[in-house]
Amino acid sequence: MLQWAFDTMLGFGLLWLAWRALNSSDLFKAIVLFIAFGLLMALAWVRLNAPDVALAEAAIGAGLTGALLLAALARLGAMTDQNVSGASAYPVPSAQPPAGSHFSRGLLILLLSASVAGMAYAIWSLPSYATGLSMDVAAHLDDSGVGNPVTAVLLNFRGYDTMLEMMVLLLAVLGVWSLGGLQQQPEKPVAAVLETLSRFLTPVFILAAAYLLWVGADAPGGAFQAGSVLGAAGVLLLLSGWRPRVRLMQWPLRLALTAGAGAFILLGLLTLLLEKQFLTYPVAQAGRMILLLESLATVSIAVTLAILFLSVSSGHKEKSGKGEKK
Amino acid sequence: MTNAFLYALAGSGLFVLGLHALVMHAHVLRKILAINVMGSGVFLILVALARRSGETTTDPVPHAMVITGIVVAVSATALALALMLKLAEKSGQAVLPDKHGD
Amino acid sequence: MTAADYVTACLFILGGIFFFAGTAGLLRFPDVYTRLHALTKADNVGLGLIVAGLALQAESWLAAGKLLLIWLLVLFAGACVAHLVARRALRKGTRIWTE
Amino acid sequence: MDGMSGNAWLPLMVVASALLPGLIIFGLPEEKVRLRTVLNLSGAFAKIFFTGWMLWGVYHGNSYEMRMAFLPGLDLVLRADSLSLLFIALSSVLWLLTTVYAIGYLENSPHRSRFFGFFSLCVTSTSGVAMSGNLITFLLFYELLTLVTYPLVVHRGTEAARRAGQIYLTYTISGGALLLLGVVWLYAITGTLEFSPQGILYHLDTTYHPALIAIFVLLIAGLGVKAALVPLHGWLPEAMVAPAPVSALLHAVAVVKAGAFGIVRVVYDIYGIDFAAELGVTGPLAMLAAVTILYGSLRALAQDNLKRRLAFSTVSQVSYITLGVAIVGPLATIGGVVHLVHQGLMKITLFFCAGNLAETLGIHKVREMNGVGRRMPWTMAAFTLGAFGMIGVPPVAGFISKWYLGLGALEAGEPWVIPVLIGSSLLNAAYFLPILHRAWFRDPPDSWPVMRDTARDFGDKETAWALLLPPVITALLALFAGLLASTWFSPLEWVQLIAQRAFYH
Repeated sequence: MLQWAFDTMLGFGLLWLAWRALNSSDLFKAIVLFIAFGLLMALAWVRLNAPDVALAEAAIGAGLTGALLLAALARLGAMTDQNVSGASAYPVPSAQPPAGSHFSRGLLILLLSASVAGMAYAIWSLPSYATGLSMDVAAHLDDSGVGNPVTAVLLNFRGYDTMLEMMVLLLAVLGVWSLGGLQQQPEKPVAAVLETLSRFLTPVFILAAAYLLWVGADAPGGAFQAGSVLGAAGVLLLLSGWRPRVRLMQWPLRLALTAGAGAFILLGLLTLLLEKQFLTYPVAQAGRMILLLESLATVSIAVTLAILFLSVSSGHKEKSGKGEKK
Repeated sequence: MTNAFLYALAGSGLFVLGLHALVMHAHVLRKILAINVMGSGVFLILVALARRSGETTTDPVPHAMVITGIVVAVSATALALALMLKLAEKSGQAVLPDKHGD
Repeated sequence: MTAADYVTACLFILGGIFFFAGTAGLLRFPDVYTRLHALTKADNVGLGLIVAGLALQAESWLAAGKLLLIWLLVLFAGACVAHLVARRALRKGTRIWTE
Repeated sequence: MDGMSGNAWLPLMVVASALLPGLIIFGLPEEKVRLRTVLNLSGAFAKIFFTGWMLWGVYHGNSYEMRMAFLPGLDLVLRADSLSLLFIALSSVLWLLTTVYAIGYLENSPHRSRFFGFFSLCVTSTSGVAMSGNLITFLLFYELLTLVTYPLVVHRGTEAARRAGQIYLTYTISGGALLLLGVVWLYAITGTLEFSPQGILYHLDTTYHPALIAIFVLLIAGLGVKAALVPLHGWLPEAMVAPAPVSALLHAVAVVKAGAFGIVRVVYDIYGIDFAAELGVTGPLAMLAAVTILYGSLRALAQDNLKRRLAFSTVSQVSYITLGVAIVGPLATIGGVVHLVHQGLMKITLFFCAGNLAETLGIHKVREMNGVGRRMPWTMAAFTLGAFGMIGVPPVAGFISKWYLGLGALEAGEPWVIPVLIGSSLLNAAYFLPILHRAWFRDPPDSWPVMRDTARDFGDKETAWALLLPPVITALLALFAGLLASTWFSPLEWVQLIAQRAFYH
């Protein structure tokens, strides 16, 4: 009974926060509400017995996405000549839906209600008990080289999905760079407290990431969670004014970005030669291969996320040129 | 049906809320938020349905899909934000034109 | 229920009161500085009590240590962030509520 | 990848022969013209080589199949059967010619690495569409095709190009969503999506029939967008703002063909022609195709812009394929499927020629074409052959298609098709003959509209050889496909093989 009450409250809380985030008149407020929404999502994952997802969501949905959105908002404010001083500096004139006849708006509401009803019906009509693929996964778990079924799916059974995911991350970086590239900014001094905080927290983050990566084999955790935590550490460092050395921004950076996808491809080709199957590991070596892949993937994910943040928050080359001359 | 049904229902609600905002708002940042909310709704439905295989043995495949989905969503968001900033830089505002001059 | 369970329940209720009071303060206090006060109370003491209650239920010393570590991290991060928020507010010229 | 025997590699090689050069070209700097040309041409020749190899093999009864686990119970399958080879052969020959043409057309213009990169990806996805062994593989490549043609449509980056691109995406993505819905629904009912000669549905209980009809509507609506069935054709005339090689690609090699080919697959290999007739879905499809044929021709009549007129002509001509498929009978099948090749050859000729006129003389409108036959005789000769083919003048290829369609309609007891064919041919004549009359029999103006355009100056030369050669070759191919239709290596002969396998299993 208590559980029902809690779940109902959480469900409504999610819907309410989403509604407020999407419709509040102030963009800053909208983003803050969206971050709160991410935190509640993490709670929902725990309730749904998905601790692996909860870990990823906590690091990304609540942390990284919020940092990205706020950084972009700050630059947007500077760019569109809006006053950036106050929290309510981003009133959106078109926060209210743009002009549209009552008829078309009514039609939209009708269609959307119909689709909610349709989805609810579809969900309701599904059998309340279905094993899905869990039996298949359980049956082959012993051969996978790891004990955590989610890790087994990610790195072994559906390895090539994960490989493609790594390529998507790489494409995102390429896309962001092709919109203006990454500029080299000088380190800038920030508050001593923030610096101390980041100095103290970064090792903790690294330790936590290594721990997540290691336990990922048998317990909730793994490359994506570890990469997200490490990426969050990178964002914190960047926020506290740290900038990587120019030397590191060339090929070491590119190597780190491509390590994950590259490792998948190379290992895939290797297994194609050895086992005649793409990304099918020999059972005896599976554990070691997965650990290797996960480590490189962690590095790639972390660097990708941090670089995405740096690119979104620091702007394009033309602008930086001006900044450096000052 | 168990509590998971509640979450699946909330997920479909989130999807539609996001879709509504995506259609109604002209500001790109809000559209990006809307797409993220839609994504969360889809993830919620997926994981809630994975819950059906019992208390102890949840289906790990949707979990794996959602984890990668979350990471891909954040990088897509970054790309969308970069596009938005480019748009703002070129046009002075981060708003999509209402009508595409017919 | 054992004695430890009762103690845990008491600690949870106490922690809950702190969280409730902190939330009420966050919503009702007049300016950013007083709100920070309310927030940090909930974070520090409320979470501390909850962690203490959970530690009593922990299976091993290691698990209890992890819980303690989480509390210390939150204490540290909370203090720093509260400081940063307050400093930014001061710099921006947000006036302190004096009524 | 199970069953990776020697035969399995060939379909993969055909796809890779376009994919690899494309990926490398993306990374090439703009000024590496020669390396890019070498990559493009070697990819095109490699593809023709592998296709020829498979043609030879399939003719002698071999089979080529590559299977890769995708989802439990659902594989990614690339398979070369006689139908897919027809499409592959068409696209690889036309790819080579279009590549030569594009190299000439885009000389010294910006963003060529981007252009040729996406160009190759476009051909990659077309090969995938052609060789898909089941509906899910087809769907993947079909959607990939949408995504990689968009950058080509907006290649010029002008306001008009962007608008056309937006319309193109709106249409194709919506169509893709419908197709996806249909495919998922179908999979939920049947549990398989494998293409097979009698279809995969004939054993289903009659209670499923309403659902199957609904799925058929969804699938045809999804495929009909690319196949430009009325009223889903709106993107095609807009997309003519793209450079001429892209138009050729859209109209003859890849996009429109992928839609028509998908309809062929759905009717024959998913529903099975007999089962589709039993469901009663072929009749309405034939009607829709007939309406499209007449509507496209009527709209073409009213266009002054040459490429726009050709675009509406495509709307009309592609539906001959659908019409042939929807009339139940081996002869109509032959007429429809062989038109896949014939229309491709004729329409690509016309678009190449239109591109030549625009590039060399700055001519975009029909009324500017007075006397152009004297200035550019070879181009206009090719154009004339293509136009005659479209009208159905024997012995050009178009005549063969129309002949078999008419015979097939009579055989199937659908005589109403004959007036449609005659009416359409009259309309074809009505919008092509005035162009020919202007080009050959009117006096040329004092000056060509070159000056107010970006067209290059070729002096007294007709045009660059890279621009002239492709249309002349395709026009001759269209002529020979009709003239030598009864020889063993003609498209018609191959299509008869396909029809035989579909009807007399």
